[in-house]
Amino acid sequence: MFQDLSFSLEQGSALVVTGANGIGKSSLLRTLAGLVPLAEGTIRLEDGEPEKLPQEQAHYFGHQDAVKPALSVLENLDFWQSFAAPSVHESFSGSSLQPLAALETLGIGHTALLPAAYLSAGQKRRLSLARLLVTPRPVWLMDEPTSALDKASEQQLLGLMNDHLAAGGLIVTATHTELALNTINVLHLEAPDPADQVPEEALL
Amino acid sequence: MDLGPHAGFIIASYGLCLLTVLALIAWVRIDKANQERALKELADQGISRARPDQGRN
Amino acid sequence: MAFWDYANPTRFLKLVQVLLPWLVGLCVATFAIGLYMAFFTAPEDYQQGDTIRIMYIHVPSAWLCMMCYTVMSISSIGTLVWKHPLADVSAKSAAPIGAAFTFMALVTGSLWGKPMWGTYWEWDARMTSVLVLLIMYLGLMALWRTMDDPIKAGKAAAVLTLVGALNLPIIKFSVDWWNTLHQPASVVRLDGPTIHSSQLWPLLVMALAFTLLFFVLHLMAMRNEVLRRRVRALRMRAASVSRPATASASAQPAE
Amino acid sequence: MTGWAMALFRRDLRLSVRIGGSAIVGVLFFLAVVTVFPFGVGPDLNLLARIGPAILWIGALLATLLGLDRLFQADREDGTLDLMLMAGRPLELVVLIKCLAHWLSTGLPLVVAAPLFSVFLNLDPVAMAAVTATLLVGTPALTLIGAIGASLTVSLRRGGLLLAVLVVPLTVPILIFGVSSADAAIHDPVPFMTPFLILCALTLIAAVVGPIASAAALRFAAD
Repeated sequence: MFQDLSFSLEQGSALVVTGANGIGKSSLLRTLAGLVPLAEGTIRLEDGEPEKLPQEQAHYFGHQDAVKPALSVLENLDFWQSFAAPSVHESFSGSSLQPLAALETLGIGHTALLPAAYLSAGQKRRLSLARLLVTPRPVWLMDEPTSALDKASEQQLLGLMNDHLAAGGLIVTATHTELALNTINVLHLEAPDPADQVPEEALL
Repeated sequence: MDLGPHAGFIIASYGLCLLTVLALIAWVRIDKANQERALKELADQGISRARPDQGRN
Repeated sequence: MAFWDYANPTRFLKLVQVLLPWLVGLCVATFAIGLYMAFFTAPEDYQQGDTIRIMYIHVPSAWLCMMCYTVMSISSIGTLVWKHPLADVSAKSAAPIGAAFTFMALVTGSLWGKPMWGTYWEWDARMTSVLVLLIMYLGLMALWRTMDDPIKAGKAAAVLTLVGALNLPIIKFSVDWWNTLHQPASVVRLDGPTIHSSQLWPLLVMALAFTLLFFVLHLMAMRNEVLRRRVRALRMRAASVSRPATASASAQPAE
Repeated sequence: MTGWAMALFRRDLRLSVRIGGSAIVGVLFFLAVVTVFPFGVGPDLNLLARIGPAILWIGALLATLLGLDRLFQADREDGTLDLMLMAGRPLELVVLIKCLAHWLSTGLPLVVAAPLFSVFLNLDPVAMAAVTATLLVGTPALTLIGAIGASLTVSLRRGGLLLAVLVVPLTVPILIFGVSSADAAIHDPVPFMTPFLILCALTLIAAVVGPIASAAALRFAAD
């Protein structure tokens, strides 16, 4: 999928991946999340917990919310808190809120006992985001994090992301909109010249 | 009272019918309690049919 | 017209409130009389002995499971033709009751059959079609449970109920025909012996008691269903209230 | 250590109880299969009693297989599966726990319903007990082997039929020993325990092979 792609990211900084539609921003994030196998190359998280794979120390916040409509909002979040293994080490002190507190922070505390089926798209998105706050993990992989959020929630999300960076976390995010993050590196993905684009079969 | 050689079958059928009816009654009552509790919880949050346009508080 | 006045859910709830205590009292009284007659005044059958007493619950529950399906079919027409919300509520809350009555008819029939025919179950036309009716009831209940949106679920279930209403007589006839191919009419049929008035009266009283029981349970279940939909609507409102809450939360950025 | 396992178990049980009552539908399907057989072979009670254990086993097999396609698919569709792969928990155990919860909510009701349905098939009490016992031991194996098929077809839109086609051959040994031990209990000369113990062994093997193969398939499916 990618050729000659290499980047490194320092603690407390964010990488914003930009590029045209279909260039493979989502694929890059999914590769980092370990959901797409690497053909060659490595992903390393230095200073992390050595016995764990990089993706087990990362949160993936993708297009899908992973919200079960039949469970209550709190049950959804409780499950992820118990199920996802936390990952902390000395240089990273991420937030580990209690589920209710996380819901309150995101402004959906009053829905805690309702079945998640009653949530609007934006509320489901925020419930999914609350997942990142209840289990501390140093790396956040966020694919279009601001989609389905209104302006106010977007501001709040930026606040949370900056907090995460300040606590020593890493963020890799694919986005179309400008994000006011504190420390930004930009990775711009570009398609090679059409002339260079030889179908793989032709090479065989 | 003597129910004859097949008393067991008679008692069993009446007993099972009674159980089924009791189960139905229990279902109806528990369901009612559940719905009323949910309505009450919602009313405590300030959401009720009477005041449709009032939000929280 | 009085019927249409009470078709409004809120008025309906009020009507239930008034009607229910009387119905419950009447139902209990009828059951007391019916059970007394069934056990103390009704004579033994000269052929079946005391097992005839099972008839006083078996036959009414069998009647009721048919009647319940009729109620559901009429309600389904109400759902599809007039799109009336209470019709759908009525059909949905009748299904579990119908299933329970069908279950009672099957169980008592089978417990009656064991001493009389020597087997709990016979693939006889009547029993088989009642078993199919039970499957229909349970299938309808599953359909209602599986679909989230009560309006959509109500329409789907109404279509299935009506198709089932057409299909059940066909099942009855075809099974009759299927069965007689293999088994000559040696089976003791319920409708075989002419019924004596000393047995007929307890049966009629019990049938009335069962009918009252059905209406009591149906009204209570319908009330629950109306409440359930109310809860659903209010919960949707409760969730959507959040908009202002978000704005206030973002005024003070998260720590 | 075990907290996450309980959380997953409880979540899966809750979901299966709340969504559409999969247990009810499974048992209903079982009942439908059992009811349809006499229409096919005729209402001859002696014949039904003879083939009754086989009918119950085939009914349970089909009911189990048809209920399995949602085992992972529902989680994949809403993105939960991706997060489960990243959760840092052993995937084999995750599969095993999901299977256990799935069996409790769909397999166990089949076992409980089996004695009731065997009345329709004119089984005597010994046969009834034997079939129930074999189903109790055998249906977990069906779920565990079916999980392999469920994870292989997880990315397909209409995986249900393919799942059944893939898994039925693998369940043949379980069917053979399940039915033969039930038959052995009915016709005295053959000992009941021999095929029954083999059935138990098959279930234990399935409890090892199923989760490992299924976890491997899930890892490949995630792309």
